[in-house]
Amino acid sequence: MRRPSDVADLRSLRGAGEAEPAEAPEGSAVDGAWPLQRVLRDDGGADPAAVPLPDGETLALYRWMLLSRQLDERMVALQRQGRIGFYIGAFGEEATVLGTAAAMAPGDWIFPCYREHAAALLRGMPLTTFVCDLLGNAGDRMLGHQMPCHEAWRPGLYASISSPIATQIPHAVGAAWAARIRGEEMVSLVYFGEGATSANDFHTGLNFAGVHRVPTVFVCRNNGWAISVPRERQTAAETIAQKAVAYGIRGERVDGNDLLAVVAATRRARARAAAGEGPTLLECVTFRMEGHSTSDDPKAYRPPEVVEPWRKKDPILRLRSYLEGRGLVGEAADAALQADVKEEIQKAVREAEAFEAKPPLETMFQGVYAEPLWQQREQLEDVRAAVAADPRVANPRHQG
Amino acid sequence: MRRPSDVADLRSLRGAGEAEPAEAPEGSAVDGAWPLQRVLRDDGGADPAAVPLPDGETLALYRWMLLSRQLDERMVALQRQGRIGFYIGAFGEEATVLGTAAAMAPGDWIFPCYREHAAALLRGMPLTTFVCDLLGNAGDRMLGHQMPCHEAWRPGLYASISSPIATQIPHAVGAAWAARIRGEEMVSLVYFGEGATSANDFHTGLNFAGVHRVPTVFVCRNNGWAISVPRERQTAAETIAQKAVAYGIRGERVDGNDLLAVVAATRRARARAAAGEGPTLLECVTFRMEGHSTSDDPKAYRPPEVVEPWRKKDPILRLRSYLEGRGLVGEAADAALQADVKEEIQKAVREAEAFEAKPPLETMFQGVYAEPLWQQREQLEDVRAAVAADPRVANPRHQG
Amino acid sequence: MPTYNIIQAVNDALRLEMRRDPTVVVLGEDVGRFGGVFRATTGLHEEFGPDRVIDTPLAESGIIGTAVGMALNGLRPVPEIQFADFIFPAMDQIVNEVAKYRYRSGGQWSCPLVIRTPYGGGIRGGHYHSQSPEAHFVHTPGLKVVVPSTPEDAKGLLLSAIRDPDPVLFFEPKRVYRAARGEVPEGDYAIPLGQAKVTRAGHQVTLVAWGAMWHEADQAAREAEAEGIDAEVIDLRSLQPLDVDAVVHSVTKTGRAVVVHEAPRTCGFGAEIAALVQERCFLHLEAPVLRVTGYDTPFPYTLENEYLPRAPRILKALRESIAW
Amino acid sequence: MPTYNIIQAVNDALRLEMRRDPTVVVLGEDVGRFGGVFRATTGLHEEFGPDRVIDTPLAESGIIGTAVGMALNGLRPVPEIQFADFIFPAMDQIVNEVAKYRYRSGGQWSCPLVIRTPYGGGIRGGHYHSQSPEAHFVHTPGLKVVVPSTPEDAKGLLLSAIRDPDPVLFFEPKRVYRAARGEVPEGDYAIPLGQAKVTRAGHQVTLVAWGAMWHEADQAAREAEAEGIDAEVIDLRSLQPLDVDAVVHSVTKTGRAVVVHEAPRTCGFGAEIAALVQERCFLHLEAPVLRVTGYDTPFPYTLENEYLPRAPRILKALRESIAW
Ligand SMILES: Cc1ncc(C[n+]2csc(CCOP(=O)(O)OP(=O)(O)O)c2C)c(N)n1
Ligand SMILES: Cc1ncc(C[n+]2csc(CCOP(=O)(O)OP(=O)(O)O)c2C)c(N)n1
Ligand SMILES: [Mg+2]
Ligand SMILES: [Mg+2]
Repeated sequence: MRRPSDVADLRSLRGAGEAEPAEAPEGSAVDGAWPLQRVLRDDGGADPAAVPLPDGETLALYRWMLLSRQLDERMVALQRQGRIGFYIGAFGEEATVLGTAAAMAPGDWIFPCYREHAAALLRGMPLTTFVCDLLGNAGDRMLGHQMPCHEAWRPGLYASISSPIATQIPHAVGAAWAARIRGEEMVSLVYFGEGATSANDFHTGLNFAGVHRVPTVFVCRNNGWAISVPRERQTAAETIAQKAVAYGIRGERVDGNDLLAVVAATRRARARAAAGEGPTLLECVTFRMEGHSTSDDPKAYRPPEVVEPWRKKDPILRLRSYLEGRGLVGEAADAALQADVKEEIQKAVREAEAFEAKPPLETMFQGVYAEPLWQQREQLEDVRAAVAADPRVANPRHQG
Repeated sequence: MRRPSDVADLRSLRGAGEAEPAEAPEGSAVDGAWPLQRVLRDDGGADPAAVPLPDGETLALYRWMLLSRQLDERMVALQRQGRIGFYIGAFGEEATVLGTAAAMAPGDWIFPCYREHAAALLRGMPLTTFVCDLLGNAGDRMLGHQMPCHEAWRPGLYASISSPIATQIPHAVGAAWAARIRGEEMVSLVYFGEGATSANDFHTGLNFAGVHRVPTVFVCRNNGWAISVPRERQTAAETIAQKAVAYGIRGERVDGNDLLAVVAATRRARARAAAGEGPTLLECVTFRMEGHSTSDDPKAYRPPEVVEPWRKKDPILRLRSYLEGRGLVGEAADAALQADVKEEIQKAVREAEAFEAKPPLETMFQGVYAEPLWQQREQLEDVRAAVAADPRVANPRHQG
Repeated sequence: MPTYNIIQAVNDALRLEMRRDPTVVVLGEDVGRFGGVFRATTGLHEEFGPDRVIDTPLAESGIIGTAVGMALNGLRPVPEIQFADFIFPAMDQIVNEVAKYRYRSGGQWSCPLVIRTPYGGGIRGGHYHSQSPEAHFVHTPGLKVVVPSTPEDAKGLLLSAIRDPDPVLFFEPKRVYRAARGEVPEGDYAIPLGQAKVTRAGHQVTLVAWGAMWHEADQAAREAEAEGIDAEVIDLRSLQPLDVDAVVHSVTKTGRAVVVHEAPRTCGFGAEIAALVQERCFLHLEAPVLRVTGYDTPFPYTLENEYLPRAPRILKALRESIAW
Repeated sequence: MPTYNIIQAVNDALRLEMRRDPTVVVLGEDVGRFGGVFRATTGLHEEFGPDRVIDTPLAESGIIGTAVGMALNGLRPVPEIQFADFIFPAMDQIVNEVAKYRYRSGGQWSCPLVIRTPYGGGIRGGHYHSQSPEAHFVHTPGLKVVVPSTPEDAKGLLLSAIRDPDPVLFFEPKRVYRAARGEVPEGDYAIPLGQAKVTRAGHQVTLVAWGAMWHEADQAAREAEAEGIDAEVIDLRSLQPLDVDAVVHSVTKTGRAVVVHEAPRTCGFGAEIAALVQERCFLHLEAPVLRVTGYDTPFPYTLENEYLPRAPRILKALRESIAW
């Protein structure tokens, strides 16, 4: 006995409602239920009513996207030159990362995955400090403890990155929950990939948030790949957004290469969360344009053809044509911006490489506990003695 | 741009289609999407076209349900008398347990939770052996290794029970997957409660099964409670069935106190799985009529009122009125069945209590590995010597 | 002074600290309206409400994972794991997140929380309601591990644990949850983490134990005395920080040591004690450090008395050590 | 005989056993079409197809949990955990299910599977691509734990592990994955689990190591020889079953022992070795058993050379042991 109201009832679990897709998205049985929300048309135009940002802010975010792209390119180059040990970037996902981060309030916490370096910079992490983290040198805010690209920046409420997939999701829930318990208005933002939706912590994080209506915006960067595993082998669900149904929360699907759509959808999700209407699972549909990281060679598992169609959807190109259409950037202005960004990055690399290559020996034992226990104290003496006795302890290639 | 086909598209993910509910179920926004399937009407009647079982089999299952109920009552009594250490029963969930188990093929594996003892007996585990397990005595097939109610019965393809919630779910997926890889037709059946749907292994089990279309029937005994936690605090999803959407698999919702509806729904799910159409999440809506186990006192957290409405929905009463309506049981026949079952249980208890109270000392080290390592061999000598030196090692209350 | 059992002492400590510090919250399965399956959080939900005494869904990884976020953002969560056997679904959050958060962020954040969990055998719990997993956590730098044996210690150590800047695993000996009764000071007092207690002075052999097994060690020492064996008994109370000086001081005096624990012998914390003692007291040892432990099997149901390292087996080891 | 590195030896063993035994299947993240992030399963997907070489979703608990079901139903799964650091989400399946399945079912079922995982530091992997969690599993009765150090052992031990009736954790030393090269017999051969290898005979001090650190121990022993210190080096190869006789036999002869491991010192497997040696060789010991290990911190990134117990620190310990 199906009642006419059923669809309407179900809609409350889905991202129907506001932004109707600007065009019919790729055929999918559930596009109607979880439409791919877009603002930027392919011709670079946009319905003014749907544009969430004044030109000034859009231009500023455009520069951030350029910085993100150039930074990724430069750091990959440094890694190839052996100047940094590892790098993982956001090639093609700039609109998803910056659009979501920019749509939150300054007091909102961000729980990154590992491709959201641009969000850390947006939150005020100095570029030089970021590069120091990549070098793990004496200027590294993490004291050389972690691998490159595992930055944390508390002043910007940008949490600490760990490699294990999805573990940050319940953290984001707990932090927002704590704020509510303490009577503060804070909505947490957490990033993860579509591969992470298979992990335990995705399940518990969203379930806890659903039951307790915790104000968190769950951003899934669906970039199609988990290292070598395509989305289809990650889940049989046609969309990530529909996974929200399992938790009785709202799921939405947005074009992750459309900065304006990402900003608009994130703002709505944040507003609902702040209003006590509960969390949102926001699927940003994008694509991983390069290898998983500098350790990866995608040629081994995916043909170039699958990447091609996405090149014309490049989020930077799409935003640029919008800005050009509005007469906000042209050849010259763009070149100037690019040069400016390039200089900023070069300067940061210069400054960062000026620090001592290694933090002092005692940092190895710093922060295991608030105060070192006897084990750390004795072991610091042990390693000091060992280094003194044999320089090879610190430098395997030392001769003599 | 919502297309008319959307609802139809989504239906493929839901249990719409076959059995329409015999009456409008409790108001729920998603009943239309995941209708509560029923066959037995409240007046005890049923649409002949929807009845899945010939009278003989129905009568046989009725007896199994009586046995399950009396066994639970008797074992709880033994526990109160201190004759067994612990017990956990299926009060009110008999139709769910027996209907699902009976609907599977003899070669199908069953992965129990901890309330499905009746399924083990249905699969040929001798009642005396079951009671020996409760006693943990020399007749215990588990060698006294596990707590009561953690039986395993390989001859009936009834897997081993562990206490950790939901861990059996991926096991069921792996077993059915292995059968397919080896070219055998086998559909696995796995039981868990609605509380288990919050656990990690529910998520990974269903996701793996969805991606690889593994032939498994996932039976959620939604009995409304996880010890003291009601369903509403377990998940914000209105139904358990809708969690199937997250895995791109089929979800169905059936009246778990309606034996005929449970059998019908399970058979359809099994048939789809065997036909390569993938797994089904089957939510059996029932109620935990008693405490969680003999260790629990529900008065501390739920008022009797919440239990009351379910008394008239007792699965045994409902099946009895159906059988009475068909003239298959009456006062006398029922009394005879009850007496017969009672005698069977008394006999089993007598036989079981005749075994030695403890398995021999060496069983403590048996089965840690296929062959004991030196640790187990030395430690067996150690405990033998200890027992010889001081009887209190085996019996704390020993005097002298 | 009131006489409490360990459950009451834990409950008292939680109530006291929640009154004193509004940032303390309790979360876990059945801890709220029900007050916990062992009733350790009884009355807290009524007094502090659902915001601070939270019934969670059934997922240990979610309990610890959300507690981490709460700790990062200014709360002092005291999550409960219903049985220590069920801590493993949260192992990744504990080992890779809780333990490393301060270190990996270069000290920008810390993750102060106390994971309370009943552990150990002797209640006919079989494999899954009897385990003693403390060694896993002692082997994880960044975590502290506390195991009280008496009501007074339970309250004083729990208060210290909640106020500690580092994450603490707080293992409660459920075998003596009700059996261990004693006078407990009213109001606020803290027993510092990392101070072992010499519960019995002796000069012939040092007996090291913690939690439920301390009671067995104490019993064995009394029986040994009747045989003229003079054992010194040390209740470690905290395994990390470990009061190694107390152990070394005692063994330096006695020249003999026996360590007792319920967990399987191989790679248990007794191995660490033995390793440390032979490193630091080598010239004083008159006998090898002996271990009286659970055996290398899953925890058995019917034969749990035979499995547990109770007084009779400890007494036997004391004799062997002396006779060595 | 071909010269292989450890990755090639592992790949060779997997291919050989999959050809011999149709019930052997491989599953894990990126192990199929891609051949694994370290390429250890290269070519298997092409040869044996997607049914036997399975790319799974991103969930270690699901990888092990489904492997358990496969093992129960007649397959020999060889799941891969991409890095040992990521084994913790599967900890509950491993500790509470895999390890206990045979015991808890009274031997009705067993759960033979081999969990392959690259472990250890020295590749600039920081906290989460460097850990050595072997002690957790040695402390779990029901599991076997194998750690090869050379290509020849890697192949022979992996073949034994797959054929073993019990579940095995197979830790592969990724630091020497490619660096350790050597001749590997072609075709089928098995190295029994539980037999340590004396890789260098000596009479003054026994040096016990496994996996990547065996190479450092060997190096230290060579350097020690130049100083006139004659060390006997034992590569344990398997931690459970442990060849305790080989260790005891050696220490009974030398009277001195140094044990080396990467994992943090406290409660590491070195503690168990020290405890066993002092229990069994007490009267023969001329110095305490010394431990040269990773320090009690998360695995650091920049200072990993200082953190790892490499040859210079081992050499220092050998001198201390001799001088004791
Ligand atoms: C628990 C865990 N398992 C495995 C890995 C190895 N790993 C690192 S990234 C990755 C794929 C993640 O894919 P996705 O979540 O889609 O994020 P993306 O890299 O595409 O942004 C894997 C398997 C890990 N880091 N943690
Ligand atoms: C991992 C784990 N956590 C906690 C427990 C304690 N526990 C035993 S049963 C139970 C509730 C289970 O509820 P549900 O899944 O609905 O099954 P039901 O008992 O209602 O049949 C809990 C929390 C456990 N056994 N395992
Ligand atoms: Mg991805
Ligand atoms: Mg339930």
